[in-house]
Amino acid sequence: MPQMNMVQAINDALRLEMKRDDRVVILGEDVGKVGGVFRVTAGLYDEFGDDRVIDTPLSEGGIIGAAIGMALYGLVPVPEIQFSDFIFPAYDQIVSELAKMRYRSGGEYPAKLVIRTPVGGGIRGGLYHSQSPEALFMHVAGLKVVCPSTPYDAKGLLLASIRDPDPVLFFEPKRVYRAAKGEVPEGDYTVELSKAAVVREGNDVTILAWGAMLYEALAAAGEAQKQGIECDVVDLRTLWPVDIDTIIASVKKTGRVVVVHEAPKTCGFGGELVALVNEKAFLHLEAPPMRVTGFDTPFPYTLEMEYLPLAHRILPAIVETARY
Amino acid sequence: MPQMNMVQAINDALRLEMKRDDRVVILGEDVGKVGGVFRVTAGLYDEFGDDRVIDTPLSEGGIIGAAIGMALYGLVPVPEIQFSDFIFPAYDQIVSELAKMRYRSGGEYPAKLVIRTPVGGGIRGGLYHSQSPEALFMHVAGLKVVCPSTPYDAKGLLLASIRDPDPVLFFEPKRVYRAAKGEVPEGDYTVELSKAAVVREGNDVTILAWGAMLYEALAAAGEAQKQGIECDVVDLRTLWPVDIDTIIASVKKTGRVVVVHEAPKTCGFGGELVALVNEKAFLHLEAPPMRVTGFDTPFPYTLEMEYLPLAHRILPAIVETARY
Amino acid sequence: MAPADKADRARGGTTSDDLVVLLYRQMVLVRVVDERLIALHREGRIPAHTGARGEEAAILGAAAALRSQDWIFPSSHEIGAALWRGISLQSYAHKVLGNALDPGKGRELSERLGARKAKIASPSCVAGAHIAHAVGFAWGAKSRREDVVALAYFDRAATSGADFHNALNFAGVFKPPVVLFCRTTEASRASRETASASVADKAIAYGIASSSVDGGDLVAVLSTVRDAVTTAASGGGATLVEAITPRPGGADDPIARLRRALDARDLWNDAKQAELERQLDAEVMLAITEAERTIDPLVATLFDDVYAVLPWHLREQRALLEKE
Amino acid sequence: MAPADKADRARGGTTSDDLVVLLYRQMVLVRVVDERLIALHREGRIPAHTGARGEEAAILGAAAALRSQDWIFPSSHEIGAALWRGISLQSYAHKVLGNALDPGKGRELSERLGARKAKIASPSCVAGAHIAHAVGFAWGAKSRREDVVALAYFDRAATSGADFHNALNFAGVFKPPVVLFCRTTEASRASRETASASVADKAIAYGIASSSVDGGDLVAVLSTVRDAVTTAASGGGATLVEAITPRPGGADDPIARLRRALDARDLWNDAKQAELERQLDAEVMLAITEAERTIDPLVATLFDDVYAVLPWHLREQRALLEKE
Ligand SMILES: Cc1ncc(C[n+]2csc(CCOP(=O)(O)OP(=O)(O)O)c2C)c(N)n1
Ligand SMILES: Cc1ncc(C[n+]2csc(CCOP(=O)(O)OP(=O)(O)O)c2C)c(N)n1
Ligand SMILES: [Mg+2]
Ligand SMILES: [Mg+2]
Repeated sequence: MPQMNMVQAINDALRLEMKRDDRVVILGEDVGKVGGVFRVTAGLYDEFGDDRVIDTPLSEGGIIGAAIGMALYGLVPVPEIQFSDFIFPAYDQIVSELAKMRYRSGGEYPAKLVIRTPVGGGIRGGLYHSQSPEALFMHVAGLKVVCPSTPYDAKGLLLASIRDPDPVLFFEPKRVYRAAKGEVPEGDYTVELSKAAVVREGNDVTILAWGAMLYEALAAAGEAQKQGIECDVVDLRTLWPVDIDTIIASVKKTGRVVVVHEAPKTCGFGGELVALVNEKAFLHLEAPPMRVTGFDTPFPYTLEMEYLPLAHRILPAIVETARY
Repeated sequence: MPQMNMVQAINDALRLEMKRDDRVVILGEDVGKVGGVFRVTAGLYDEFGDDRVIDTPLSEGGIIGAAIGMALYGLVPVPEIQFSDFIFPAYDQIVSELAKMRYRSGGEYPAKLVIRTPVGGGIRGGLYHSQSPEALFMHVAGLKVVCPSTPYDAKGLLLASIRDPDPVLFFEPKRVYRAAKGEVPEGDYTVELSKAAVVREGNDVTILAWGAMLYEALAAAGEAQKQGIECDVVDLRTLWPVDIDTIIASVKKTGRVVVVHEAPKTCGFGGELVALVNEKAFLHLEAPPMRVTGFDTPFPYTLEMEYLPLAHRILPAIVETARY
Repeated sequence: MAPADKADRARGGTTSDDLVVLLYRQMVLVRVVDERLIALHREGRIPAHTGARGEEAAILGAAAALRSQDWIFPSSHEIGAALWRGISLQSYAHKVLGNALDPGKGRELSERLGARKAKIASPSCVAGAHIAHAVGFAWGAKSRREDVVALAYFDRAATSGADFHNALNFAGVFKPPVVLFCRTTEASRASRETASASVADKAIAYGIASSSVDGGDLVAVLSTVRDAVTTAASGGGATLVEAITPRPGGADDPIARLRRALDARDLWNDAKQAELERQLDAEVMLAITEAERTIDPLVATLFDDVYAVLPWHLREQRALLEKE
Repeated sequence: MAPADKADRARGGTTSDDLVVLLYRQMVLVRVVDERLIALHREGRIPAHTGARGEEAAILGAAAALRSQDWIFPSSHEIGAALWRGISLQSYAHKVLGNALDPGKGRELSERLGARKAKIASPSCVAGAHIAHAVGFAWGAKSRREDVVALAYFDRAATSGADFHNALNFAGVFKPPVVLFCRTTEASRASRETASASVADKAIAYGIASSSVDGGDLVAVLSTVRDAVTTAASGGGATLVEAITPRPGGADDPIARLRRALDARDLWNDAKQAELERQLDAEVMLAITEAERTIDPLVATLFDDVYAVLPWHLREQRALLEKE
């Protein structure tokens, strides 16, 4: 099996699906001739032409609004938003139109598209090239939200997302775009949506993480082991609808939970996960579920490594939870 | 003291503050000559003129973008968004500009404005005249979020919001715009931000609610009493930064919590409140905190009373929590 | 058979007397519907109804200029286009009541009518949001090399929004086969939406074609929009058409005006008019009465169509609601 | 004394030789800064730097056309305007490093420079967002009847966004004293942003004035923007100015061009040029070296300026971070 990084794996998935299904089109800022600022769409313009790999004006609202129209026509658009920080000019089209189209039309008009966009900090991008906006989409009924952490999952989840009947926000953890490497099968395969992966097993503490922070969770779990604490590390992979069964099974085993995410704490997905665990496994809880997250500030520039919930901030939470 | 409904109380606050502070200006769709679709700004155009009560083009993005500029000049704009469902075209200006201006400029450029907008269902408004988007703003650092439930609080909180140095989203529960009546002092007073009100006392279950749902919570608490369950009903009033001390004091007393909100459940403020209670009062919890909320669907039209978390849906949660 | 199909048969590209009379009857139908529904609302029998009085010639002229394969993207109040395309009065009456037989499943306001079988897209309450969809849809047709034109209806206020800007900019750059049809009411021209001399002038900013037409003149609208459709279908890209519509009721009333012309040529008379109005009024009343007798949508339907398949959390929420 | 102040003294509305030479020196300064910073980035000493090569005449001509009471709303890369307004090289160098002496507190990318004392607003990374702020700011001045003009810099790509549309539409309707200054690079004209014949043409859609100017010609830009400022200051409302800027380095390079003119009139020569470049380069290197020696912002500052006063949750988060 070839080794790929995440950029290559996503590129591979896009190429494969564009060959398999001629309804798939890509549009966005500099996705065509330039191949994307992170090179994720590199080569596709040459291979599929400018009818299917489309450079657009600098307007996220226009990109998503037009993509919805294309979807209504029967195409399967996979628009790229260059940085998830710039998705907000399209927020109205996403939450008022895309998310509600099937519902408001009584099921007549599903609007299917996959919005790909890089998320997360750690690349010295400052306020507007670093954010993790997943919760702002999960609160809106009708959307699915996916965030892979490995090249294998990135390809398999993207193929599953494109073939899924519902609109998907596909968040790509750009800090590990190149750093995350692994074996990726050639050809077609999917990773089922709404299935988490237990990537490390342990009986003491459950860690829920995804995207780039999965690696921090794993590093912290490794350190914790040295202190005799064994962690179950769950990579959620699909954030919504989340794989509740895997989460609850793990929590019933460990009785202790740490949630990790880059986004600000308040009203982030962490709070939702804590509430779900309370609702479904209250009597199993032996310690208060803890959240290790980005702070409730805008994303900083110089101090970004202080902002991120890195392993050294996760470890004390694991220990505190385990010893509670 | 005069009796007022909430529309009158807000109108009174606006008039008072516009007289007191000539930097205060109102802008929005039909806020001037028409006096607002809910008549909240009635009479102000005649009193203060079209320099200070400004009818704008139909563009929420333009309203907020221009208001931010006015604020930078030194005015104190109080823009109205006609329905909170239509705030999303301005979402980028609010979350990327307004919320981050002070921070990104190293404190040089606070951008102070109060965005007034009606929220909530129960007026047969369908998908786009009914939503409660508070969580979508609370997750974004830099914003304050207020939602009054009574005319007294509406006036006092609005005056406090306008005088507060930070940007405030002021959500008005339109279902009780006219139904909520009460004594409202003439003249100047404020209700401090970030202070909740315990509006009914009891030792068995804490109910956290705000806006129009406060009345449902109170009705349910009344019914619960008939079954021997005494509820502490906390009207949060300021949603963020929330009055954590009042919440935790109540939970430590009761050990049982029910959160009520109209917004969809997933990643709503309810999840955050459950997580905060876990973090700060875990050992006091005698039952899993429960959430009684809108469903994870778009807001429906015909079935809106089935969607809303009315008293008859809150009561079983209170009973279940109390008997856990 | 839908009036549009009858017309298609009668027509062959020309404006026959038959077609004009057919359209005249539809204009009267729409007026009767509007007046009847406004009266029924006053009686409290149905929700608020705005209607399109004065805009009948614009709406029907544009609809009738389309070919059977062409699509309509409505904003609001374009019920006339739906009836023209063969949606039955009965079906519309069910929608007005939002009952169990409403094809939209009681999810949206009564004047927001989409219907796949009539090639009418799902309208949004967010002013202008659909204009981008029409552009994307037509772009889809272009990229599939299929001969389909999309027409978006909107009004002057919608030109202030971001979606208008995005849609027209993308239309200029990508040249999809689309007609952007603005209904500018005489009354709205006084409002402060824009300082441009006309809406049609705005086309210059996007490098697209435009035309202005007297929106009170059915035949003129028909012919102007036919030209725009021909341009679109032959690869000429988008046209922005501005139809300025008269105040209803006066001498310029589009129905009265067309009536005078038909009378003068002996194609219509008082007796026909009286008979038509009597018949249509009876049909409307029958349809509404039947709709009033129909039950509301079943509570369980609240959860359908959020996603293609009900996920676990909506299954849980549905079970909860059904238990109550 | 800021170069702008020297110029103000020298000037009195005319374009004296002194002023032109002063501006020439500033253009050279900006070019030296850009080249040096690009080289330092290649050495890995500073973050990425784009610069504004080829746009110096446009940026400085526009800045110099403003009066001392006028405000600048920058997009990015307009460091030249900041230096013109008296921001020191040293202060800018601290910003480039994002260190503890960066007045922006290390929160934003190095080319996003605002400064209240220089009357330069806080720039956003979101393309075009600030154009609406400039309009609102100028509107504020107008409503306070104060003689202040705002100038927004942006580039052609920003015209595709919603904020451009909103800003220009509001500018047309409310006639604030604002200059909307588009830097259109020769290179960007080939990109698919718009099908309009020019950016200047877009003014027609908003009923505002416009002009086009050779952005490689300092004196032409100065005089065109002065006219726009005069129009604005005398109640004539907004002007959209499009400055088309040449590719840098070639025969049209704005610095080379101005140099030829000055040489021809004996206002400049090779010796002066060599001396100036040597001196400026030394100043830049000194400033950067000094900035490199300065520590990062203190960790606790991460939480400042989110709100005017630290709320409880940020106090908690700060304590947590400081504990680690
Ligand atoms: C984005 C958005 N903001 C606000 C509204 C609420 N709204 C509906 S109609 C309207 C006034 C403009 O309508 P206009 O076309 O001038 O009047 P109509 O023809 O509908 O009577 C407003 C503000 C909306 N539908 N969409
Ligand atoms: C709303 C928004 N979307 C995307 C971006 C990312 N972005 C920055 S520059 C750029 C390309 C357009 O820049 P242009 O002015 O043509 O090039 P420049 O002059 O900056 O080299 C893009 C897409 C942005 N800053 N803002
Ligand atoms: Mg209208
Ligand atoms: Mg540029």
